[in-house]
Amino acid sequence: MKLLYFAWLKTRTGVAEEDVTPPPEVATVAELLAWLQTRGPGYAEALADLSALRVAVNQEYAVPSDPVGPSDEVALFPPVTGG
Amino acid sequence: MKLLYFAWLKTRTGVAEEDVTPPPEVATVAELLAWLQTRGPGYAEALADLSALRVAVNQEYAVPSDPVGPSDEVALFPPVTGG
Amino acid sequence: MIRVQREDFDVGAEIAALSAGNHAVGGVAVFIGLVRDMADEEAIGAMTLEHYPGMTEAMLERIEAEATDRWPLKATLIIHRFGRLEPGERIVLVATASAHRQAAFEACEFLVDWLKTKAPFWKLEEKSSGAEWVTAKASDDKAAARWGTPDSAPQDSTTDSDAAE
Amino acid sequence: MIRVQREDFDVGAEIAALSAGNHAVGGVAVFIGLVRDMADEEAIGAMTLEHYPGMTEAMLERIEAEATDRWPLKATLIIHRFGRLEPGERIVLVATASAHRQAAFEACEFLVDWLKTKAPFWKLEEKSSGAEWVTAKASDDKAAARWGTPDSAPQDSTTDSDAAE
Repeated sequence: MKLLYFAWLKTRTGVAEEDVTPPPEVATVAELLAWLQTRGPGYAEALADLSALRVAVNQEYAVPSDPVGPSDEVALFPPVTGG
Repeated sequence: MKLLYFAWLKTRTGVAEEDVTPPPEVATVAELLAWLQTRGPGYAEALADLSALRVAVNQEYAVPSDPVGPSDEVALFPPVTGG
Repeated sequence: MIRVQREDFDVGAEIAALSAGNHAVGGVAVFIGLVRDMADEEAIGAMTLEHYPGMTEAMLERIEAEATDRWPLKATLIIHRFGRLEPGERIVLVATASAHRQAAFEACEFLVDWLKTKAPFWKLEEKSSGAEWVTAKASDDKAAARWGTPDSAPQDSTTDSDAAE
Repeated sequence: MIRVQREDFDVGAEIAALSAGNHAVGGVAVFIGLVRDMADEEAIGAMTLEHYPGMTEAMLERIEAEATDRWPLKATLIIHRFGRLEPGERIVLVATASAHRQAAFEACEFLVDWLKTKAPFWKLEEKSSGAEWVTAKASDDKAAARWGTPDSAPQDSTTDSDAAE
């Protein structure tokens, strides 16, 4: 699974992009985020407040119950501030 | 008194601009319009429907009861259609 | 700033000048009115815009001052052309600059609505059936009315049709 | 049409191209967003716009398609820049062309509102206190909400402040 981090998610995790293989029981966005929080202090801090987080799966906004799988591109970022 | 006519008011009266000396009892916009209607068939036709007419006195929109005098510039035109 | 002129204008340069050197401007809203080739389902060859020199400038300045009173604007611009114009040609440019987009958008719409109902311009359209003065539209009066009453005596609602703009 | 690019754009040429050859266009509404030199009463030296290549273009195209569904538009254009920008520089251009001004204005405001809440851009501001990511504004969510729900899952209202735009 390909993960992308933007804005302060990138700063706090220290990662812009990575390929990960979550355990097989990770099947939804919510489960993926819970697993990511366990990957170290940078991740725990970056993912501490899930309400400040937006997730896109394959470049579409996703909700916690949406499925994720090994071939997906999952992006994590704060609420957008363009325009 | 200087009179100006615009758009179809000009076409129907056949006049763009003229200097007139209305009788002394003409003291308001309404009285001026009533007097103008008597000045010939072109005027009678152009001024037949006063609801389709706008009047400006000294370049300010005016209402029928507004005063007019010999030194005023009075313009007659249809509702505006710019923009 | 307001300008009434026969010649065309440079949209990019005018918009750039509006916020040039003023870095408090966060948003510029612009409206550009163009001559259409159709009116009430009849083809238009061209149109001639007549206006009332002197009163036109005075009214545009008053409209601009009213917008500046109502919204926190950094700059405004109205350019309105007169004379003969063909389909596709620019008629009017209205632009407003503000720190925030909402003020810029609202003021721009306000200016266009008031300009259409208060500035002394008249359009003569060239149709195959002959030249015809455009009649004022009830929809324009309605659009202007949503902004409330001006302090100056306004044009009001005795208009003919609710057809196209 | 949508474009996501680092370089600046030519406002006059872009607006002219929007209605070029289409004489059914009677009005063009435009919004230009600029970098301000202040945010929350602190001076801004510059800002850097980050975005999500691929998703940005997809979202802008979807937003544009939604506007075209909702209003009778002849043409639309969104250009959004990324990278480092200084105060006074252009960030975004949104333009809509229609036969009538109301559709053009409404669609333009809609596009800006949706773009601000759905397109994946993030602003990093350079302040004297250090670089700071801009937080999303409740006022932007509110502005976007007035247009109703999109068919795609939207970003929603968990935002931090209702400060300046």
